[in-house]
Amino acid sequence: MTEEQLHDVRLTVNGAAHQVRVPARRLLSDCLRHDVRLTGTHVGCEHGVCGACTVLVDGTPARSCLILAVTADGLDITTVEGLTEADGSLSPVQQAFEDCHGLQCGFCTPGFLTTITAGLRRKPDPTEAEAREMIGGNLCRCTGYQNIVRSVLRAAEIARARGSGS
Amino acid sequence: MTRMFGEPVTRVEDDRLLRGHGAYLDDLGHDALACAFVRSPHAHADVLDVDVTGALDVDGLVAIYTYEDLPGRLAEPLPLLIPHPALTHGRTQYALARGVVNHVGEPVVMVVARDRYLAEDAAERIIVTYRPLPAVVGIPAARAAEHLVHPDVPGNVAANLVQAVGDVESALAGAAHLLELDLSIERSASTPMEGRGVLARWDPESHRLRMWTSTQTSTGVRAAVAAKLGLALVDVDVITPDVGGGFGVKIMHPWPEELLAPWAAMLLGRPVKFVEDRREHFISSAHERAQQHHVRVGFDNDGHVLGLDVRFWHDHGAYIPYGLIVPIITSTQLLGPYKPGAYRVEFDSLYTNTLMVTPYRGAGRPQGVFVMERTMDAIAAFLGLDRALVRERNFIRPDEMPYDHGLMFQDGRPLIYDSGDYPASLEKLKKLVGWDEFEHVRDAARADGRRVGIGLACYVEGTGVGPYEGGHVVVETTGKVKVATGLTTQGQGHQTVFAQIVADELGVPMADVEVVTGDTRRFGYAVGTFASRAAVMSGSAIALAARAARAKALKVAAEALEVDAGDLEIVDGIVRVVGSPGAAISLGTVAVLSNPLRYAFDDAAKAATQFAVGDVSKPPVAEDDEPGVEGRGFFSPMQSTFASGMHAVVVETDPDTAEIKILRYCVVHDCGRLINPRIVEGQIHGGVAQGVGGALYERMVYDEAGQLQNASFMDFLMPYVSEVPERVEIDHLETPSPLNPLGIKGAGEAGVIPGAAAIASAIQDAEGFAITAMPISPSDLFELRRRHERAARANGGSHERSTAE
Amino acid sequence: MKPPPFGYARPESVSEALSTLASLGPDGKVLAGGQSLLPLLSMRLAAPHHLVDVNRLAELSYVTVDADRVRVGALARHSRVLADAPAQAAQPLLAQALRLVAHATIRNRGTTVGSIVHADPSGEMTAVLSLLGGWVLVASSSGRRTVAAGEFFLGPLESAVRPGELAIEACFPVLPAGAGTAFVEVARRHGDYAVCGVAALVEVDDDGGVRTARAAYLSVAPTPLVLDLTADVGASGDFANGAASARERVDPEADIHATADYRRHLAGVLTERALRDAYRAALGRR
Amino acid sequence: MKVSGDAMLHAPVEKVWTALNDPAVLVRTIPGCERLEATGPDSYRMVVTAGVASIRGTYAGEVLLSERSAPHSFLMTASGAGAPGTVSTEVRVLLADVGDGSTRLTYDADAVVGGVVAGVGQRMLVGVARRMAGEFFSSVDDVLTGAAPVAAVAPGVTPEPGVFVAPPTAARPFGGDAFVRGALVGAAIALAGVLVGGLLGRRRR
Repeated sequence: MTEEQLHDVRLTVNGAAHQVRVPARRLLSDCLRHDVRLTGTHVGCEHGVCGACTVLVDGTPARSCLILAVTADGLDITTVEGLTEADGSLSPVQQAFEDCHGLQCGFCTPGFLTTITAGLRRKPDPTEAEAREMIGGNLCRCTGYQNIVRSVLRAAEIARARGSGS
Repeated sequence: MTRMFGEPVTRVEDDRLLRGHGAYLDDLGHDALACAFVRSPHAHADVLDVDVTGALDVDGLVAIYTYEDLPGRLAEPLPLLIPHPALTHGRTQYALARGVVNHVGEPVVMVVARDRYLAEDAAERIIVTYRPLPAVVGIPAARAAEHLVHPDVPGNVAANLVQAVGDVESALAGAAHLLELDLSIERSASTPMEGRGVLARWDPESHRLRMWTSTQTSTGVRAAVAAKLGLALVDVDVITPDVGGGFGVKIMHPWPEELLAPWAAMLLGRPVKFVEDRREHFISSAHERAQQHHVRVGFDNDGHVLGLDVRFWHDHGAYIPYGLIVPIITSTQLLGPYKPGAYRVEFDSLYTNTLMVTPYRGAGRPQGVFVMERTMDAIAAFLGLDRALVRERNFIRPDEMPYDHGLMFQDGRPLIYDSGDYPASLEKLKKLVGWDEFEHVRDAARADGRRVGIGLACYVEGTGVGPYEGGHVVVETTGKVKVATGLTTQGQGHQTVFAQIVADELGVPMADVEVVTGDTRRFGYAVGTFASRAAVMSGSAIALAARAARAKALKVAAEALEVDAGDLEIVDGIVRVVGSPGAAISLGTVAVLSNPLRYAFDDAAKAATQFAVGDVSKPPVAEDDEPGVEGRGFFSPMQSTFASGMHAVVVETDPDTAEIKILRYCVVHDCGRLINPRIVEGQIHGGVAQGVGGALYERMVYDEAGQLQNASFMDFLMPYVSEVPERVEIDHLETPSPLNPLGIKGAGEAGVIPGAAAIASAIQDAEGFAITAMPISPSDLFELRRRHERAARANGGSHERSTAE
Repeated sequence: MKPPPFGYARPESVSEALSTLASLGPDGKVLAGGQSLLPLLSMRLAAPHHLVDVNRLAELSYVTVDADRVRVGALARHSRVLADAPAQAAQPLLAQALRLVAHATIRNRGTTVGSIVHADPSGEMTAVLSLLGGWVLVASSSGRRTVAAGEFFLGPLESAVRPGELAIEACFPVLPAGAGTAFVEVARRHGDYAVCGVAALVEVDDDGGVRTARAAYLSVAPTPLVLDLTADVGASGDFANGAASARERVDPEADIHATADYRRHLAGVLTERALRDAYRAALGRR
Repeated sequence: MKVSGDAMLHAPVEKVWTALNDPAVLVRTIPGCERLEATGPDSYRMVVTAGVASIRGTYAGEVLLSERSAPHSFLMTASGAGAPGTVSTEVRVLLADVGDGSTRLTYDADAVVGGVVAGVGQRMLVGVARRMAGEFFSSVDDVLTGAAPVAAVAPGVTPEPGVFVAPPTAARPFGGDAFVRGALVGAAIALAGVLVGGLLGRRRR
């Protein structure tokens, strides 16, 4: 079999420009993990059901296992590594997960963090039901979700507190 | 200094994981070659031919291996980890299929290539010719034994085991009432979010193998790899990286890939990695739960059980590498908090052409609890008694502890409950859920056309099984405390709870304690993380190790300060004389002093120079002493410690669509003293969710040919947030265990154990007919309704009454 | 689970896309949102010679409301359609159905036209197009053609789009005054393919009598099934009778999640619920 | 996987029998069938390209015949394998004269589908296989009613005896995607079984 044709792909990941040469079939999840070497994005099923690989594409949650890297050429990607505050401290969502014991093994967590980060931008003050809807497409095998729902609500609190500079 | 033990402190693991800086298996070894496997598409077939020619021109292909390539002990069947006298026909698989495949997904050919994409390209081009053989699927087919899974295993029976206390036949004969029940549970599986994976690096210069594997037992993998690849144990390091969940499936070892990847790495002189994908996990790892039971129970007019006879059949799949652990647990733990009178249990462990069975969180207990609790409900229904009352009447009383059942437990030791207060738990649960008032709730709901029901289930769980775990604590000259234990961690927060223990025992700030688990370079003697044993076993061992380190620190400090060690205390990492805070010395300095060779190269070393230590009449290191402030401890209890709990659940079933909704889920839980309530409750939340999954959503669906029809997250219905109870209401009871220095019991599995039993009880209460098989789907419930309506019509329209009323 | 190799083209305009598809013929496969195609690629169930990635065709990401129709371009993501207030006002069934399509994260990438072309008999939007009598505009290098919903779904996962063609837009008639819609389904888990689903369209006259009652069904037939229940429901609105008729007329298959009888039963239960909801909505729109 | 159904063919049962016995008809009408080859007295091999537009995939299928009672029934055992999965199936086919010069063909297939498609395709397989059958029988009926010419051997192709090759255009593009690739082979192989059986019946006459 002849060498596969490679494509130049330019990605902005967490604000930094990256250029990689990948075959057309390279999944964005693999590209981020193994080419860009940001392994915080995890792969749990590779058929779009579990949500562990969720990243923000131009600010919107998307399954990185259901996007080809070549399709993402020129797009702005945010992974879990890009969620922390400018000063390196945990973001409200990350802090809330620590406060509320919202993670156990931590494998599904990056997908929840990215999803909730975008969700709270659209709905900064969610009800408990809205918090559930927000994480409704992500699987977690450890926590039973109860503390993740609490984390969503807690994150909204923290964000409000930080916003008001208190 | 506040005591850490018992505090709901946040986890030290979290910051790293929340930043995406965890290091899971596939986050390592970017330079490694990738493996893919050609796996059997047939449940049972002879392998006639393997034609690899089509794969040879795949760019990036490095190697293709079949059984014929396997050398020495690698060509032997994989180990049978836990033999048992009753396991007369144990069979295990080969690392790569040898002439025959016994389940869909069994590995036949191994492909190594530059990356996983190319490895799959090559695997897809390899043509394996099979001659299909009749497949044995499901317990009835296995029992009928029309066909055999292994030609040399008559009746497909790997093992038959009987245990009995008292004369059950005469007890049943003498009982006022006798009931018979048939009860069954279907297959589910651990399905952690991260599958299995292994990375191996061979260093020919130092002749050492270093491997990372997503396992629940790095020491077990190490021993297996050394033995199978003919290496000295000291030349093999096995490191457990961050593990994305285990739930039992990763205690099984060695997996074929855990031997083949390091073998290939040694052959090829390049790092080799295998990362299991989701489909492989469904068809190539392990399942659990499938059992069918026939119960005969005799009882008196008050509902006291006088005799209990349980016959059951365990589907352990195509191979039985993990022995009889699961059915033995069912046969012993189904007794729960009850005194069964005379008891006899017999099981057959049966081969089928399906994926093998190894323990999944709960390990046989959910089945056993389902059997016992359904039986209790049946007795209550028969006598028209309250379900809680019947249970209460059969409880072992607190004053009967320790209670000896006269049976042998999974660890081969007597089944003796160490402590517990079941009546108190039941009282708490009834109060929490409002048991006595529920009748009105149910009637009110029925009045406006809604169907609600309540159910409960009790369990006792043997936790902290032996044989041992160990811990090592060393105080560095910086004053930092480094702790190691051999067992592994998969999200239970061990780094946190073990640090809590050490902080208290040693008298140092928790922030100064760092815990490492599952790294054979740091601690070589360990069993593994399963059976809710980590906190009990390693927690206790680490406490002992910390106490030893503390004693050593006090001894050195006493010499330095010229006081009696008994007058010293350690607070916030400072050793000081009680009452005279002036006379003090930091632990770091003590660490320097403990080593005659004071190469500490730091301030602690300077500080140490002001102290004179050592008796000039003795050698610098006395015969009975050793350098350093270190402690090693091993904990090896006589027996398991028995945690317990009770769940109550309220469900609503839709009269039209037969959808089942959980309205309330209440838990009373007793795992002895709590090290970290936040983490214990997290374990319960997760366990309950898995219990709900196992009761209402998850099942492995095989067709009659042995094809797994739902080998994806699209059709294997792991619950999302929308399927689990919105709130698990928890109350704790703490009856300390007398068996370990911390008074703790295991908590890891508890949450999942009574789920199916409690939910079945509640559905039966709502629907008014017996629920004897779990899991149950809306479609199943719809078909049950129709069957009972037909039966009711047949009985001249007399409406079938709830066996729960 | 990694995709097999394939050729790749990413046209910047519709005309470029059409000429690329024309040159590839049967070897070309359109990639839009990819939320159905990517899993099939990763499982190696689909192995196209060549993917034509239309994600750069911004000109097709529109959702526009004309006098008589809502036009959804090939690159309009489900979430975009769901959030479009004018479209929702013009044809409420769109949002009623889209809310049930998978989960929000999937809807962020998946396209409405793509899911229609995928022709999954469990896909909500296939039922919507069929119930409303919508149509799909299909283009190729040799011209454009319009395919009515009735002719569009040929079989499970089989639509009328031919090699070399690109579905340009889906058109949904706007909801007339005096008409109401509803979409109800039962899925094992929230966001799963429905075990059974029903979309209903009811038209009433000025005094609240039922003029027409129609329903479309998910997961009970190889293609979206549309039933005219007007006669069964009657002017008086006997929705229970409509449900009974639906139960008679569907012929579902069993699968691992549901028996055929349960699906048939659900078809009845959900028909009645959907018709009542649609009727209520229609009364409000007189 | 159980797939059963029937089809009305607009010709008398003997004519249907004969048509079904004509490999030139079969190779043309079996969806995706490219090549039909006798490999022994009771065994045949066929090559099916799952004719899904844009989806490659060629499958080797083998067929065994039993319980023939011409011109009314066969039992066929067929198997096939391709990248997405394997299929083995038993198909019983009955031909019945319904009087008005037409024939009702009833088929009853019990197929075991293995491989990836078995684990993820369950929702779709039966429907796709049915659709396949319909596709096939309408092609046969077209031939019977003269709506389509019986295929000549493809121009430029000179196969050895007992080998029948479809003209390049024969395998009609079969829309759809995905599971079809696996399911097609299931249905096609199953049906192939039926048909090759007919072929054998004729050569014995």
